[in-house]
Amino acid sequence: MAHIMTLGAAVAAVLQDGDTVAIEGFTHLIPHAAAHEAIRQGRRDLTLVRMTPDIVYDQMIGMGCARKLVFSWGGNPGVGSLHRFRDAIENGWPHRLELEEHAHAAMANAYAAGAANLPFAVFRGYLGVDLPKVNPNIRRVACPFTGEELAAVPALRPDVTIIHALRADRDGNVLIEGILGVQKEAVLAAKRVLVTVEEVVDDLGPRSPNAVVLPTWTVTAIAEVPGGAYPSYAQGYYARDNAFYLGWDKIARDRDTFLAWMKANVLEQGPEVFAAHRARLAVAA
Amino acid sequence: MAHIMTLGAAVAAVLQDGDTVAIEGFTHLIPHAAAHEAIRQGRRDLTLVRMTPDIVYDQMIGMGCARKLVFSWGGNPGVGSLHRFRDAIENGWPHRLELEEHAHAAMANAYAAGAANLPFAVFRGYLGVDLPKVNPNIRRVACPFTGEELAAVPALRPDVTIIHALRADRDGNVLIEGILGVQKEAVLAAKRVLVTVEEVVDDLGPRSPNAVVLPTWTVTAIAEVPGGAYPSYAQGYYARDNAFYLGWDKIARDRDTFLAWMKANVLEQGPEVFAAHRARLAVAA
Amino acid sequence: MTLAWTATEMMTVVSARALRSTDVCFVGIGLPSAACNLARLTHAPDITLIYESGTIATRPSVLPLSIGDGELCDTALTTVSVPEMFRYWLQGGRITVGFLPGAQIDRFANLNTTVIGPYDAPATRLPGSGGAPEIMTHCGEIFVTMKQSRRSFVQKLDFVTTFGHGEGGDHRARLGIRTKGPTRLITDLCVFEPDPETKEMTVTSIHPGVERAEISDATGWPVRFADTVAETAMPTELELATLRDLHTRTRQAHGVGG
Amino acid sequence: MTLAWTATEMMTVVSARALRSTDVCFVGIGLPSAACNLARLTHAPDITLIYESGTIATRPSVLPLSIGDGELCDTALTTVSVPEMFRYWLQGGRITVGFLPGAQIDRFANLNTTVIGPYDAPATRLPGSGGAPEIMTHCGEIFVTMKQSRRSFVQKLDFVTTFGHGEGGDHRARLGIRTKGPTRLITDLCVFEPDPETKEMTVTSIHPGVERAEISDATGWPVRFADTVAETAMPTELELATLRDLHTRTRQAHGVGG
Repeated sequence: MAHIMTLGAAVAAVLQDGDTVAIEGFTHLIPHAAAHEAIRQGRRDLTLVRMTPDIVYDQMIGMGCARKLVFSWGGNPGVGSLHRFRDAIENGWPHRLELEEHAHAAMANAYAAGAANLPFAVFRGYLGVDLPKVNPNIRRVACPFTGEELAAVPALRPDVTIIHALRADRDGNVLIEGILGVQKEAVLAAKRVLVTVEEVVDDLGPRSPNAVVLPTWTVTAIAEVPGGAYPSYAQGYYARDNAFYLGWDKIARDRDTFLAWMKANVLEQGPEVFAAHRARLAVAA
Repeated sequence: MAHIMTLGAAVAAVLQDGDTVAIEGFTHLIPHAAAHEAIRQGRRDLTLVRMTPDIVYDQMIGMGCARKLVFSWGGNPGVGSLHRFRDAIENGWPHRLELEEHAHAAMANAYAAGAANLPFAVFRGYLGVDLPKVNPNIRRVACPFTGEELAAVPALRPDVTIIHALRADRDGNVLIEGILGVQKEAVLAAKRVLVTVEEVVDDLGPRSPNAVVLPTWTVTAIAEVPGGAYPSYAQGYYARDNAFYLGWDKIARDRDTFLAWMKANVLEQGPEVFAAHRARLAVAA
Repeated sequence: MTLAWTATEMMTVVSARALRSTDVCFVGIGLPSAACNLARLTHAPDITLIYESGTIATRPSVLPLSIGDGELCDTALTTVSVPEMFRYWLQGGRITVGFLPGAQIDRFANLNTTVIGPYDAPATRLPGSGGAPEIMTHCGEIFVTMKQSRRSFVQKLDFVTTFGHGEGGDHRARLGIRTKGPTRLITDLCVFEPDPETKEMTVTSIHPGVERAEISDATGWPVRFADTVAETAMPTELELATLRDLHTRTRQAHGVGG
Repeated sequence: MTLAWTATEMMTVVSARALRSTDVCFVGIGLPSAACNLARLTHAPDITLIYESGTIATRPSVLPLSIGDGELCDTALTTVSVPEMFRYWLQGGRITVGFLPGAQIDRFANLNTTVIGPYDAPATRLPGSGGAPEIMTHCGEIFVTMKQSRRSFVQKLDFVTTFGHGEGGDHRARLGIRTKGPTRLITDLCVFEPDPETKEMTVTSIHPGVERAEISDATGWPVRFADTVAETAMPTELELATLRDLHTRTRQAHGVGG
């Protein structure tokens, strides 16, 4: 059963140094507030798992939280480079970053395999490319009927998955709508789960019989953080702040500018700052 | 792009003698009207694929449409035996029926593998049981990372899949809500697809952004058949006729009673009879 | 006032009592469905009921005739596809308790629901596997419910549809199965539980008014009784009233028994 | 009136023209997104646009900045999960055309978006694979769009992120790939198509006002020209007006270019 608590208590409850953590959200519903809290709590030595490391991991990598990164596309979507990610790989700043690199199909299938309690995922892929030469976790498996060889990767089973969702009810059942990404799979693949939500409500309300709902017994902790996905967005609550994504390029390009921004906007702030972003970017529900 | 046509034309367009056909619907949305049309058109030598053969295949088997059955549970749900299915297997009436028998997990995974264009499905299953001794399509495959052995079955790729859905729009996009079964997978795994629907509408209307919709270019033919799932049901349109399921036991137990019932209610009728069942069992939407 | 109950009511009540409010239960149709909903309406209000049709955390007011009745979907937290149900929820290890019946059972609670007689020329063709083989391996534990008779409680199964404790002992572990398997066999006469070492199903509780000889007579293998055998507590007034009320509502809704 | 256009507009228009109303198109952000929506707003009104975020048959009125903007979901027929998108729709063989860019390309249209320099000590770390390797093998055919320069059109890739025609000839078939791979390489100067036999990317159409020497100078391998090379038709007034209108709407909506 999920426990509803403050963001600080929730992050402390689920995330320890050295954990393998998947912070997911595919463009939509990226849990920035939770990642900021992990940075404030000084988590170190994390293995960060995420299809699209994005600004959220650029910040965690730049602040020295990560020992290793498991990923499939490391860019600022629609903008260009992730400078902290690049600086870590190209120059080892703030320290060396170990990589396990995949393609999207592999990561998506690996989360699904984790959710399904399988040891590995099978898919058609990785033909003729160089990634298998640098990633020993890409192997091949033969179809026992046709003999055809297919790609195989280990299932992803994070210690912790952190996502942001639209709403939870007071029992701790969680609703996700809109672009779903791999959040459900990442949650069901994990040992412990933290969900930040736009609001905790008495009842999830009228919805499709097939709505994506995570039952309370699949979630460890829930924290209500209005605007907690900003500068990403929450369908029906607020829009993506595209200008921030563009502006991040300049902030993150320089180490000192980055550190100053993180100090002023993350280290010296709390999760309550996200509500103002939500208010500013609010959309009609 | 789906073509909207009469049920007779639609069945004639997609289904030929000798085809492998999956008629799916897990308790909900079983396309009885389409199966009756296939019986009327005298289809023979079919390989019938379905997790739960149910009344719909009891009728097709008893009428001599089937050469082979691929299935995982052959009973009258909540009632007992399927007598035509049993008579075919136990006594070869009306003729011998070849079996390929699975468990539900295998069939569900095999449809999903077919939809995903994989040659086989991997899952944890079939441990310590006798089915692999009588079904050569159950094999094992080793995880290339852990060495653990898992169950493998070939993907299901029917020539034809037939389902019943709630609504289609005039472009041929199809909406399914409620108990979803394996219909989406069965559709995406097939070469040709027939969907019968309760109604064709101008617009699918307000729905969840994540509603289960089959785009028109995944469907071959659509036929509007109000009540076409009877005695199964259509969520929001009409309820399951539980009394018919109970009554079927008596009808199907005896060959002559069965044949007389099929003559009066299928061979000498058309799809229009289903509308009256819908009216009788209508529920508040 | 007097309490009287049928053998089916007794089995249902005993099954319901074994369920906890924290359980996530994979429900089959018939007696298991009645037992799970009885538990929900009495001592286990927060129990989560899942039917293999994909309905999660459903709260039907009447019992379904099939595992996919509209009532299950209408009252569920959400409904997922059948492939998802088998992959993420059952195989994913999310279910704590499953119920299974059998046409035949042996002393290690292996089950046959496939054929009586040889597979290729059966005397009686039964429905087959359904979800049972994987329900038995993936749920935390399994309750088997069957009425006893020498025809169904047999020395050797005609076909092993579902693997319970296999040949006993550590057979499950040897196959790499980490769940408990059948922890209770609830019959119209008594309750069996697996011997901690041999895993042979052993009588641990006998229903009121039943003699040991009746149990032995209705079992096709030499029955073992535990060192201490309890008498099953009688159904309470509340249990019977709730169960009967549920069946009455069901009969009114369906025109059938449920 | 005079028509004038930018190199990017020319690339976008040429890409759009290659699309048919019956196509199911896997759209990337930037130029591909502009091209697909231009096609939809001109000659291919029924084209189906799919973004890897899971949005199927989407009809954005403005261009998205990311592949997962809310606008894509709001205007889609439906939105599926990312695992489903990669399994049932891309790998399922449901997509007729995909667009891909590259940081480096070779003469067989293999692409590098991973690293410049050695993998373990890159001079420049690029974003990596994303969906590209499987987009390239699963879509019916692929249009590659890149501006030409010797830095990006290279003799040998630093890293093969995405397999185009490999070493040419029947290399795709030898790996068991049944799709066509890159059928067009659309640049700011010209259009390349694979030679039917060797699969080397060969110039088949040159944009108005471009000289052959410019193409050769901007390419890191000896460029092959087809026996008959066409002149690319100029963008029409309608194409340019529609495209610019789309960009204006996008700029107004996002405060950015799109």
